[in-house]
Amino acid sequence: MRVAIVSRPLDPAALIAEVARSANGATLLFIGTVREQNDGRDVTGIEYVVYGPMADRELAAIAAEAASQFSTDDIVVEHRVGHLQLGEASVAIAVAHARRAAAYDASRYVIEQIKRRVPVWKREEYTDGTREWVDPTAGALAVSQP
Amino acid sequence: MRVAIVSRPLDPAALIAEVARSANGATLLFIGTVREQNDGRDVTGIEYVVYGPMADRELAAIAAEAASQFSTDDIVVEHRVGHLQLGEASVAIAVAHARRAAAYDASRYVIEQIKRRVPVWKREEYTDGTREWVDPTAGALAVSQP
Amino acid sequence: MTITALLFASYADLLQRERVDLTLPVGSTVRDALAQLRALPGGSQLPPSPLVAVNLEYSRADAVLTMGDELAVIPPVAGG
Amino acid sequence: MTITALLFASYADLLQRERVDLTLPVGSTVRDALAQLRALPGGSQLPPSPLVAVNLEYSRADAVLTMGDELAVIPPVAGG
Repeated sequence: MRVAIVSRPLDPAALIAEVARSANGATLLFIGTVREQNDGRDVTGIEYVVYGPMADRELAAIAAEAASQFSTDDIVVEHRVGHLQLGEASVAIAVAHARRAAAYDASRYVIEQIKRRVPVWKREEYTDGTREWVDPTAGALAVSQP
Repeated sequence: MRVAIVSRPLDPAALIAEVARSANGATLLFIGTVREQNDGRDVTGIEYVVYGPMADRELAAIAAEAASQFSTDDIVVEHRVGHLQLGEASVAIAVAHARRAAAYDASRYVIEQIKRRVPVWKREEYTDGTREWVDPTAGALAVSQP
Repeated sequence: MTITALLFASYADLLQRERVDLTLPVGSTVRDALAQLRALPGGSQLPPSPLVAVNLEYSRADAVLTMGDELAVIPPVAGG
Repeated sequence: MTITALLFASYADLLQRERVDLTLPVGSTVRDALAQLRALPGGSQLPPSPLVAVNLEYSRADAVLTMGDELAVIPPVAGG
């Protein structure tokens, strides 16, 4: 089990290798990448900022929860911060498990909890030169209104 | 969208690159690997055999179903056949999607359908020198008996 | 008419072959072809209703075969 | 007593700073500290009940602060 906040490009193949053990039958790698569109606006890049010490702590807690709930220690999570271009990976989660169902569930748990709890923020940059902090709760409210 | 039955080692990083598009926010890679234990017996390797033309056809059908149900063409599946050592990858499924929920669902759909429909068989080799064809339905029956 | 039966994995082991050409009356079904396979050495150990495919598609036992068809007798699959 | 308040992302933009040292009476709560932040230039635009963490742990508004605490005011997170 290992988690890290990093400011270099993520290396998915290295994460896969890190969770590989011959007791495992299934490996799942999730990669979150910068999309060219969000809420209908054209994105050119994203700046990620982080509350580092707390993000480390929350990431570690999330990985420990997943390890305990889904019975595997083979979990590695890296979240990248700083300036990312279109298509670059912001988060990578590698999980390996004896069984595939648990691998999927553990991977999903980790990303959903990251989205909810880890103090990372992103400022999107748009083709028109403007930039804006992303507020997922504002989006959720907007969607729930008629 | 691409599927293939191959007899060389799988290259997960290449599959990830193949589904990458900047419209996608989530990439999911599933890797099935040879486990050291199955039903309590120590496995040393697995021989995969395939009904090639039909496996190609079923794999393509499964990928097309997933593409249609989950609205993404960014699906690549490779299944390896021949002799595999412990820890080697037998199947790799890369799916990318604008949204992570659909990426997880599509990935899961593909592996579950592969397990159900693709005419591939495996003969496990055990530490005691014996080898045996794996029959998942026999296992299921055994489990369902008291 | 002649059709080709393909055997895989444990079924190929039972009959000690991976391919058998079968000669059947016109109008024969998958079930008829399976009965011929069962009459071969080792064939009696095939299960009562194995999974089959005709020309690469999963098929029912009452499907009618045509000259030149490829009938695959499919053990429980174990891919992935 | 003195505590340190940290501001991030849009909240740092509102107050034009990422860190403020606050002087508070002993026994003050997170809510009291937030009231002081709201009195600063730009602070009135902070939401009524922002998420907060004290010493790296999510915390409630009625939590009592201690000398030297690090209070982080946390905008809606958007990682992943």
